[in-house]
Order: sequence, then structure tokens, then C-alpha cells
Amino acid sequence: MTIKTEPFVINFGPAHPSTHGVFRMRVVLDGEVVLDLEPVYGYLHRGIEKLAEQRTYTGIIPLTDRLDYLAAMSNNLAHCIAVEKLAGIKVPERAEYLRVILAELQRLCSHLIAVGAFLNDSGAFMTPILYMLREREKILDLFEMLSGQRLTYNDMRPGGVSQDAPEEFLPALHKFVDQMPRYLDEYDQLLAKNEILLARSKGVGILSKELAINSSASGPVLRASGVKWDIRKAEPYSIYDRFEFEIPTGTAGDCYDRYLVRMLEMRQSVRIIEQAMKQFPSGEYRSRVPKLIRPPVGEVYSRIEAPKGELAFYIVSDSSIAPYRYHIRGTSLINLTALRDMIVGWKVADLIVIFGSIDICMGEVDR
Amino acid sequence: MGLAIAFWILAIVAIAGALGVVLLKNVFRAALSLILCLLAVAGLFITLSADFLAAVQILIYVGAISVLIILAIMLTREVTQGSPSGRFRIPAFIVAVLFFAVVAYAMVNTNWQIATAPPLEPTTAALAGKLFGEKGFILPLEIASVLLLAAILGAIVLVREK
Amino acid sequence: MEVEKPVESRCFDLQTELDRTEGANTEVLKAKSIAPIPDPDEWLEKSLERNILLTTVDTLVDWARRSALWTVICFPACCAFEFIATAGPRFDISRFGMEIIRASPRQADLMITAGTLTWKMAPQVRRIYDQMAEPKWVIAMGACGCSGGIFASSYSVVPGYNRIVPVDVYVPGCPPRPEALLYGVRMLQNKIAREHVDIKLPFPLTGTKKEG
Amino acid sequence: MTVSLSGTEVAKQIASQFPEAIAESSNQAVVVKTEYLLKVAEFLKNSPDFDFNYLNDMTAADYYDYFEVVFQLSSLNLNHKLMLKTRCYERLKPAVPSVCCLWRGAELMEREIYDLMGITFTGHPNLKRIVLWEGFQGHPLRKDYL
Amino acid sequence: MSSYLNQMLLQHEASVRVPPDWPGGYWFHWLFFTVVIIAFVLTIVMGFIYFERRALGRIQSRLGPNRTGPFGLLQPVADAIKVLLKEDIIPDKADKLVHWLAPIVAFFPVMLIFAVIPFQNGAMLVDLDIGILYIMAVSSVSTIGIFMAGWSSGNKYSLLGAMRAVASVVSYEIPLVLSIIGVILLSGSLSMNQIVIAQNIPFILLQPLGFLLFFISGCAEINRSPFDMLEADSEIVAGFHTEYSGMKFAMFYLVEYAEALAMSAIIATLFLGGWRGPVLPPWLWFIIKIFVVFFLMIWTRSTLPRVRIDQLMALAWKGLFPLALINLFITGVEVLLWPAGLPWLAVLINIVIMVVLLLLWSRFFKLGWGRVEI
Amino acid sequence: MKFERYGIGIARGMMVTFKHLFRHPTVSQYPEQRLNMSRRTRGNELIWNNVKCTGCVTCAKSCPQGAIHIETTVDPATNKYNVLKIEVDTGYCIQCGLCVEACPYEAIYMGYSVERAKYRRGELVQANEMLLASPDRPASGYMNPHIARELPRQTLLVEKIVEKR
Amino acid sequence: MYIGLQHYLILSALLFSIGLYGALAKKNAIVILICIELMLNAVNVAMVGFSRFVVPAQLTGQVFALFIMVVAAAEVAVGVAIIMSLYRHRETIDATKVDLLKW
Repeated sequence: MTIKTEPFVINFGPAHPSTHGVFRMRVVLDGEVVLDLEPVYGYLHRGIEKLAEQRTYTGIIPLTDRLDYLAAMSNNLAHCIAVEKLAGIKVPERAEYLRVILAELQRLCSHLIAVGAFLNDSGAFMTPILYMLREREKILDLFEMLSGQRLTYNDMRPGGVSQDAPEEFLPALHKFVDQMPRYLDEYDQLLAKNEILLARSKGVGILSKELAINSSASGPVLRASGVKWDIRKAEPYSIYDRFEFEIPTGTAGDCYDRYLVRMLEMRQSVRIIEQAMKQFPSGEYRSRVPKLIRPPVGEVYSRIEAPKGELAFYIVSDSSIAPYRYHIRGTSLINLTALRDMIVGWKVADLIVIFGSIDICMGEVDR
Repeated sequence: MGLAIAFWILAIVAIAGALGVVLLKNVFRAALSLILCLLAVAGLFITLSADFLAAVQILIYVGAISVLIILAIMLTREVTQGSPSGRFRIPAFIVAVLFFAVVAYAMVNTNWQIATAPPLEPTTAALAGKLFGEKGFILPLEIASVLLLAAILGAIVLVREK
Repeated sequence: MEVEKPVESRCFDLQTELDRTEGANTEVLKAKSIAPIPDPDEWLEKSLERNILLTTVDTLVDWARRSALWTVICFPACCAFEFIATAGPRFDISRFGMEIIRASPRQADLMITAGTLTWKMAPQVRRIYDQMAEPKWVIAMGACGCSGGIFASSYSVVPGYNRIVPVDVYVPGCPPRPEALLYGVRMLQNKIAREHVDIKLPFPLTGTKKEG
Repeated sequence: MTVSLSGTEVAKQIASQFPEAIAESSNQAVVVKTEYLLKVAEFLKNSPDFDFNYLNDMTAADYYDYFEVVFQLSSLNLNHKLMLKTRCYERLKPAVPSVCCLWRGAELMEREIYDLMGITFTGHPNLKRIVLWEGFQGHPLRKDYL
Repeated sequence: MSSYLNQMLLQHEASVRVPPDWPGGYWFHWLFFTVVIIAFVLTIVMGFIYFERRALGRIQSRLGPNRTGPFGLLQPVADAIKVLLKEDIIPDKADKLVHWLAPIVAFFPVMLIFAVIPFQNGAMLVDLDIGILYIMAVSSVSTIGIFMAGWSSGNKYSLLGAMRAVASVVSYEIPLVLSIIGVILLSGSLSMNQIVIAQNIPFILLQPLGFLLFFISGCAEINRSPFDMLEADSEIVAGFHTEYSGMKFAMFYLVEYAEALAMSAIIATLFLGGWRGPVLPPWLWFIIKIFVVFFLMIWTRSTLPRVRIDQLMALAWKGLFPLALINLFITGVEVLLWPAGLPWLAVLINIVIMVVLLLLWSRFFKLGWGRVEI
Repeated sequence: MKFERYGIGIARGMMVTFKHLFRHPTVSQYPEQRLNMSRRTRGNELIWNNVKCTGCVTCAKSCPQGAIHIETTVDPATNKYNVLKIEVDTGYCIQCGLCVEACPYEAIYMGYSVERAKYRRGELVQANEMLLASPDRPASGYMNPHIARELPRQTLLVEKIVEKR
Repeated sequence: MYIGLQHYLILSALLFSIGLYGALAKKNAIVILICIELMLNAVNVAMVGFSRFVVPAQLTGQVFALFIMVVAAAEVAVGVAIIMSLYRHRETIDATKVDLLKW
């Protein structure tokens, strides 16, 4: 029974508890049903692309940290890979392994927050996100041990990593990898089969396979729609071709699938870290690279599979110390293309859940 | 004495509430005013030693009917338009006054057979006996429940999506 | 029960009137806030004499206020996650009675400005600040909160929250570690402890009007 | 492993369909003329040899005398990719046809380019500023913006 | 005629029964219990706030407030002082009178509930014959207050919250009342004290399904999580009290916890045997039981996600309502079978019946799949 | 027959939260119990070594922010730079550590302390003597392994919480 | 001062008249519904009054009052449903505009 009522406009955000930052949605509601939605971006537009044009290739790394601040390592990695491709820099073996470990830890970290925030949005009062934060703290400890910062690491450099891993890094990592699967089990037990969560998220906010591909969705959002596409497999960068892992995919493309895909991906990440730990070589951690990199004239489009999806940098070089044009493919922004199609027709409560299931990071949406 | 004070207070509140219903421009406030009136009437029931009825009055009128009416007000969004009076304001007023005059005249001049027996208290068990017991109102009760059912069905049919 | 089908027509298409007014607001605020708002720091000098004059009421009320700082939601960027980590199980801001994060500014006392402020966001932050009920405090968290940080030279970033709202405590760091934030919070608590309470009416019946 | 298609090879195939469409081609990229952009894009998307069903990225760069709009196309089925470019020599009111009708993903990217670079995309369903506020003067990513 | 009046007055006063063992007169009793109830509600509400924050903290693997006073015990006091002294804002768009009245309208009914709750045998403000009916009647009034608050604020979030409140309360009153009727059938009285006295076997054992239904619908009635639709933080900011600050907000905060206290007290009285218990004094038993019930509420709050409003309604109408009717029917049959009081055998039967019914209901109504409710 | 219905999923979730009631909380109570930060912590300040510094301004050049201001004069006797003024705005610095990495003489370090909140914006600007190392301003081992070795071992949550199930 | 049956009856009549005026004069359908509730309530007062003063031991009037409440509840359910339906089709709840006997 729907009672016809007058639609009214309501503003979600920019400072709303569950818009993951400063996202804003102008929503037309008919009672509780969303009739139309217009996302308003730009409340965190900081002009990173413009700033990057005035900085050296090393000086950009702190900027990339603040892109997707939940996955700063992945951003660092993507930037460094792009610069290495552009300038033809070789990376030593040890650095490659360290990078893979860091990137996968970062994926765990980001997915933990994504899942926790999603569950928090669906109304589980703070508990899941606090459990996940606890796990995240363990990862942050490792990052901190390596780079000295908790959130913005500035750890990778073109040609390796800035510092070698200290000797206590591997034992700590070992312990973490031992513990993590059990905690993941616990999270599954906590809410994965919860009836209310199923009722809230199954079949809600369906993104069809065709629409997902057509709207350039990537990462878990794309995979939850049933597309088996992961750049780590499709175009293995760094040394991802040496590891065995699977690409979890969903079937329906609903919120629950997106949640599940992330949970499964975390297990795969742990698997990759285990393998990388076993093969971890010794040797140089950074190749000899001039302090001011001057890549030859040219352009590069280099992409990696960041936690939120395909993160790519398009760099045009004019052989000066700063890039001529520095473009970032904002994963989160492009994942939001189909937002309206996913939300319209659902209720206000679903709006929050669907939005939370996409897992965006405002720093990357607005850049 | 206590009863008299209670009666006068409650009566005045009830009348004020009723006047609020017809005089207030804002529909939402009119509904709130109705609630006030209903509460006062529930109080009057207590002065009449009908405690069960008072509770039922609050439960049904305040808890259900008023909330339903407020829901209707909200859903139709006619709050801002207010509740204007129609063309029949003056005739309605005359009719109401005439009605009151006639009825009041009749009431004052009728010699009611006031019984001096004490009222039954508590009324709950007695009411149940009256409703369900022998020689009670069991048939009207059944009819009333059928009426309720019919009303619910009717309401659902009316507002169902076509 | 069927959910209504998505409507075909977009209600918002090319509706730029709203955007234009909001853009104009932004420009007005940008023009207004050229110089930083001076820090509310007069109390630092007066601290000595105040200490003697503190009354019991002052002590009690200040104690209550500093033990129950409820934060409003104003978390634009990176620092938000350090704030969440502070609220998280390891640092646990709830020990100070601060875990209640009110989404409604009316009920909050403290604004922790976690993240870069852009000019587009500035009117909203100002509005949140205006909507908060007195007494209210602001902690500028992180380099972006203090000065705009790494983005200070950008075309769209406000160089520091003190252009928009008066800031009580500056916490440097990019982002500050939870310890640093907790230190800042404790500094704010020290500040509140020295404040003189000015109660106008114990039962404010009418209340002051604020822009809705 | 994703195959990066050679621009010259692709250019030949495009030229067999649209002889005048190619402006320039290198090993890395194909540059098509603006007026042929939609046709070429449609061909690339629908032809079974290319099947570029996925638009990775879309951006623009300012080279003072022209704007270059860069498309990164890839095919999820065939696992190859291509860099497609088009150039726009108009400085004051640059305009490029929108590819939103082919790839929905272009919607936000085009809005972003419009906002930051000032290139109008004709046929875009909702072309207005995305990250900056209405009334912002200039387009920051242009090289002449200070 | 005056003799008649005297007679009536005498009767009226006699009707409000003073417990036989109670010293002092009628007015003393009245005054004493009014003070006791207010003090009780305020203290326990503060205790609840502290208890909830600490328990939530422990469940979420952190500590909770522990700085303010010993073990953080003074935290609610600090909160209260702070909130009371905050600036009181009335938005321009608000309907001033209604905005001002709303917290009061929401507050008083909750306090009135405690008039009929027995703290000991006969230790209550007034032992009404229609006790439980009175509670139901009075508690429905505070919805009006919530609705007034939401409507008068002139804020869309508030309005949404208020709409949700009304919709959910209208639906949940029915299973709430229906699940009580089983208890009333067993005890044969509406009076709260009589219900406690009748519980030789706590009714939670004789009425497990009734308890479950009452707990769920009670949580929904007082908007505790997972049914806290009307102030869902992540959806509609703070719901109906978005625009409230200062003292009025404190009142709503108080109402929220006082309602939880009332619901815990009712559950403790109806299902857990109220003040009855060995060794410890009765009032302590009562308070312990209240806290046990409240811990259940905290526990569900910390674990479960929020349900959606239509799922909430569907749960009420398709799940709880039929189950409550069936429960009523079964209880009726049992009362007819054992007119002298239910034996322990009935406990087993009732638990089996509950499990079977729950399994059946879960099978009938698929959970999940968004659009298909329940 | 799937078992995620019948409320079993809810019950399992409730058990998880119930178990947590009896686990040791993860909290470190900050002002009294402090975590040992990483040896490479990049604290919220810069430490300047006026002995080692030659005034080459590499740090200021490598700073992506331009947060370091150095004024130098040339000492004609030794033909070396003489640092007149070095000024760092802590509120502007983002602790990226690039200056430390760039300094060829190891004359600039990241600080180890993070508690540098101030009541005034102006107090965040540090200059000359304020930048020197002192017991209050220990240097961190970022990019300087020899300092790192002497710092306390980092507290790790992984080691603190080991729950058996 | 003695409060007798006539007090209650007069009060009931007064409430009824107010309700009557409202029901006749108002245009808003919901207000008309509210006024009808008011009239039913007035009758209830009279019923209970009679019950109390005329047959205090029998409660017949209270039983009638209960029935009236049932009727009122049913009436409100149907009334609100009609108003909803009306509003959905006609976008108005002005009773004077609903005179075409069709929608």
C-alpha cells in the first residue's frame, strides 16, 4: 500500500553521519521512498591534479597518500608503478615483495573499514566497525613500524620503498597473518548470516552486470555484479603473477554480494601475504634512482587493483622534474556513476545501506 | 467537594479542547486539542467511577484514533492550508446553538430518576459479566466485532493500490 | 507490498538555480574570510586571578562540561579516520565520556574539524557551527585544520579553519596520531576548567532564536 | 595479461571503415578527428574484433594550442586495451561529442573535464560543474589558470 | 443530597486501597511514593545510562566512561548538568508552542506508568484494578509527545522520524497488548501486584512465546535498537529531536531511558516474577531483574542491525500479530485444561509450542530478499 | 533446509558479542599508559642539528610544501653558509619526512613526540633554537637507523591480544 | 456543591453542539472527522453519566459507551481510508469540492 503523498526534497549531507565524509545527496522523497536523487560532489575537491603539476615526482607521493586515505599504500604503489613505467626504473626483488605485502595489508585495512562502515550504516550500533577497527589497528601497527605514520605513509618511492623493513616486521606480520583468519571467521559469525542483515541487504540496490560494465564500475562493486575481472589477474603488475589466489565474484550484484565479496577478498589477501612472506627475499630495497626524476617525454596510463577498484594514473611528462599533466582515475567517483540507478525506488534506509555498500572515499571522489 | 472541583476543571478543559478543535486554524493543533478534550473526558469517566472505561478511552481514543488522525493529517499535508470554515458557518452555528438550547431545556426540565445506590467498583469484572455473561450483550458484541472486521477490510480495500 | 517503480523523469535535471545560490553563498563567504579569526585566547593571560575567584558553581559546571564533551559530525577528510581510531577500541575516547557523537549540531558541544576544508564546504561548516548551542568549542585537527596543510596553495581550499570559525585548540600533525588528538582534547578540558560560567537563566523558557 | 593494442594497427582497421577519421596514430595511441569520434567509438565498442565494452578512463590535457581528450578503452572479454585520443583546437569554446550514450561511465568523467578543463561535451545529459561551485571563475586544470 | 455526596466521597477514597501494613494515612502514602518514584526513576535512569555505556564499551572491546568520578559513575551526572545548562534553541521555523510542549507531553506519561508498578508486596503508589491496562493506556500517550516534537521542529528529518514513530507505534500496540493477555489469563487479574503474586512459576516459563513477543514489540514500542527507526543515527540524523537542545533535549533523553526503564520494569513484573525472589529483599530483586532485562536490550542493541520501516511493520502484522493470537488461544485452552493453575508440565509444552511456532513462521515468511518482507 | 533462518544467525551473532564481554579490552588508557610508538615515528615537529647543518637548503628545496624557511649568509672566513634563521610551521608541515630523507648531512630529524597541540596558531611556528633537540624533543629514528636502535621497542597490538578459541 | 446528572448532561450537550457546529461548518474532511469523534465522545459522557446516576449497579451505559468506542474506531479507520483515497485521487481533502459523487 502506497499512499500518494507530496514528494519533498531532503538533503543528505554534506555533514551527515553516514555519507562517509562530505558527500551530499539531494533526495526527492515520497514518504519514505526515494523518487530521485542527485549526488552533489566537490565538498572535498582539493585540486590534487593541479597541485601535482607543480611538484616533483617524489613530492607527489604525499599527495597520493591523501587521495584515498583509507588505502594510502595502494595509491603510493600505483603512483610509483606509473612513474617507474614512465621513467623505466627497475625495482629490486625485495622491494617488490614488500610492496605486495603492503598493498595486500592495505586492501585488508580498507575492506575492514568498508565492511564495518557498511554494517554500521545498516544500523548495527558501532559494534562491527569497532571490531574491525581493532584489526585495522594491528595492520596500522605494521605500517607504522615500517613508515612511522599511521594513515599517510609516504613509504614507497619510484624504484622501491623508502626504508627497509626492520627485523621485527616479519615476526609481527607472521603473527598477524596467523590471527587474521580466525577474526574473519568471527566477523562472519557475527553478522554474515544475520537475518536482519539479510533482509536489509539481499536484493537491495541491484547493479546488473551490463550496467556495471557500462558504467565503468570496478573493484568489488564490479565483481559483486558477477564480472570476474581483477587487474591483478588480468594485467599482473608488480609480481602478482607469482601468487595463487582467486577472484571472488558475486551473482546478484546486490548489497549483500558486495559485502560478501569484500569479506572473501580479505581471505584471499591473507593468502597472498602468506605466500609473499614465504618467498620474501633479501637484498636491496631501493634501486639507485636520481633524487629528481626526469622521465623522458611521453605519457603513461598505469593501473592497479586498489581496494576500491581500478586505480590508475595518467601521467604526461615533458621531461621536466614535474609532470605536465597528472590525472587520477578516481575509483570511488566512477563507482558512483550508477548510484542513482541503484537507489531510486528504494527507501531512505536502503539509500544509506546501498551507499555504504559501494564503499567510497571522499578524498578520491573529489580529489 | 473534591469531586466537584475535579468535575469543573475537567469540564472546562474538555470544553476548551472542543472549542480548540473548531476554532484553531492549524489542523495539527486542532488534533492536539482533540486529544486534550479526550483526556479530559477520560478524567470525567473517573469521576463517574468508570475506571475501566477511562483507561479504554485513553487507549483507544488517544493511543489509536488520535494517532491515526494525526497520521492522516501528516500524509495529506493539509496542515498549512488550515481548517477554513465553509459557506455554512453561520447556519451551522445557528443549528448548533438551537440544538444545544433545545437539548439543554429538555435535560433541565426532565425529572430523571436518580438512583441512590452506590456505584459498582471495580467495574472491570462487572463489565465483563455484563458483556459476556448470561443475559449480557454477547450478541451485540459479536456484531460489533464483525463491524470492526468489516471496517478494517473496508479501509484496506479503500486505500489499496489499484 | 511493491516498492514503487523508479520514475522515468528526473526531478533534478539541469536544475541549477539551487547550485547558483549555493555558489553565491560560497563566494560571499570566501570574500568575507580573508583574515583569520583571532584565537579566543584572552583567558590565557587572565588565568592566575581567575584561579582564585573560581566559585563552586564554576567548578561544578566546568567539571560537567569538560567531562561530557559531545562531538558534532564534521569529518570532511583523512583526519576523520584518526578520529574514528581515537574513538575505536585502542584509544577509546569514551573514557572521557566523549563517545557520544551527535549527528545533530544542536546537541553537541565540540566540533573536531577533522580534515581539509574546501570553500565549497565552508558555508556548511559555518552553519554547523552556528547551529551548535552555546557553549561550544572547536578543535582544529591536523595540518589542514590549522593551515590548509598540503593543500593550502590550492585554488579551492580554505587555509585553516580559523578563517571560518574561531578555533580553541590547534592539533598539528597530518593526520595527528590519536595520542596527539587526545592531548588536544585534554588541553581543551584544561581550558574549560578555567572558564567562568555565565548562567543567564536557569530555566530558559523562551530561548534564543537561531537560523533554522 | 592485457594486450595493449598497437595504435597504428587499430588505425588501419578504423580507416577501412571511416577513411578520413584518423588524424594521427602511433604505437601507443590513435588520434581521431573530433567529428568522427562518436562513429569511431561506436565502431570500437560494437565490432567483435575490438569489443571495447569498458571505458577505463577519460581525461583531457591542455597543450596550449589544442586540448587533447584521452580515452582509455579496454575489453573485459578479449582483455586488450587501447588509448584513443581526440584533439580540439578551439580554445575559447572547445566542444567534443559526448560518449555517454555508449559508455555510461563517461558521465561523471565528462562532467569533471567540463568543470576543470572547460571542454563542453555536446549531448551530455547533465553537464554542469561537478567539483567546483557554480560561479567559480575559470577552469583550474588549464595551463593558463594560475 | 449532601449525605449522598459524603457517601460517594467516602467510597471514592476507600476505592484507592492503602496497603494494610502501610503506616500513615492516605496522603502520606501518596506523597511518599511520589517522591520515591521520581527519585527511583531519576537514579535508575542515570544508572541505566552508565550501565549501557559501560556494557556497550565492554561488548565493543573498549572501556566506556571511567574518568568522571569513581569508575566513571558520575558520567551521567556530568552529562545531565551539561545538557541542562546548554543554550536552548527554538528554530525560527518551529511551531513554538507545540515545540515547547512536546517534551513535557512525552515526559509525563512515562512517569505515570510507575504509579502502578509494585516494588514490594503492595508497595506502590496505587494498586489499580486495571493496572496493566492503565499502563498500556498511559504509555500510548507519550507517542503524541514524540510526534509533536517531530512535527513542530520544522525539520524534514524530524518529520520523517515522527512519521516512523507513529507508524510503528500504531502497529506495535496490538501485539504488545495481545501478548499481555496471556499473562492476564494466567493470573486472572489486571492488577500488577496480583500478577506478581500469581507467579508461583515465573510467567516467562509459562509464556515463553508471550515473553518473546512482548520483548520484541516492547523494544519496538520504546524504539530501542534494532527498532530505533525514529532516531536512526545513520539515516535521519537524530530523528524527532534533531532540533532540540538544552533542557528539552535532556527531557527527551530522559524519556528515552525512562521508557526503557518502564519497559524493563513491566517485563520484570509480568514475566520474571517482579519482586519475588529468595534471600534478598524484594525491592532489590526487582531492581536486579530490571537490570537483567535492560542488559538484554543493550545486548540486542549492540549486535543487531536496524530493520527497515516496512520490514518493521511487516514483522508486526505478519509475524507478531498472528503469533500473539495463537499464543492467546493456546493459553486459553491451557487455562481451561488446568483451571487450578498450570503445572510444571505446561512449561515444557509451552516451550515446545514456541519453538515449533517460530520454526513454522520462519518457514512461511522468507527472511531476506529485500522486497519480500519477513 | 538453510540454517540462516529461524533466528540462528541472530543467536550466533549475539554469542559473539557476549563473548566479547569477557575479553580483555584493547584499550591503552592514554595519559597514564602510553603506547611505545614506532621507532620511525614521524612526530609533529622537526628536530634540527645546528652543528651538522651546513645551510645547504636541500631540506627546504625538497619539501613539497615549502614549510621550511631558511635564511643563510656566507661566512667569508670559512666560505661556508651560516644559518641565520630556520623556521618551520608545525601547523603547515605534513610530516612527510622528505626533508629528512633529502638532507645529505643528517642534520634534520623528525621528532618523536606527538603532543604538540597549542592554544594559539602562532605558537605552532617554531624557529631556530626552538628546533634543537632536547629531552623534551627527542628525535625519531625515521631514516636514521642509529637513532632507531636506541628507541624503545614498539608496542604491537598483535602481540598484546592473542585470544584462544 | 453537588455535581449531579444534569451537569454531565449539559456538558455532553455542549460538547455535542460544538462538534455539530464543526462538522457542519468545516471544509477540511479531517477536521470534520475530528468533530464527529467529538460528538461521539459527548454521547459517551452522557451514557456513562446515565449509567452512574440512573442505574449505578448495572453498568448498561458503560457497555453502550464501549460499543460507541468500537463504532468510533471503525468509523475512524474507514474515514481515514476514505480521506486517503480521496486525497490520492483528487489531491484535496476539501469536503466541499467532493460533490461530484465520483472520482
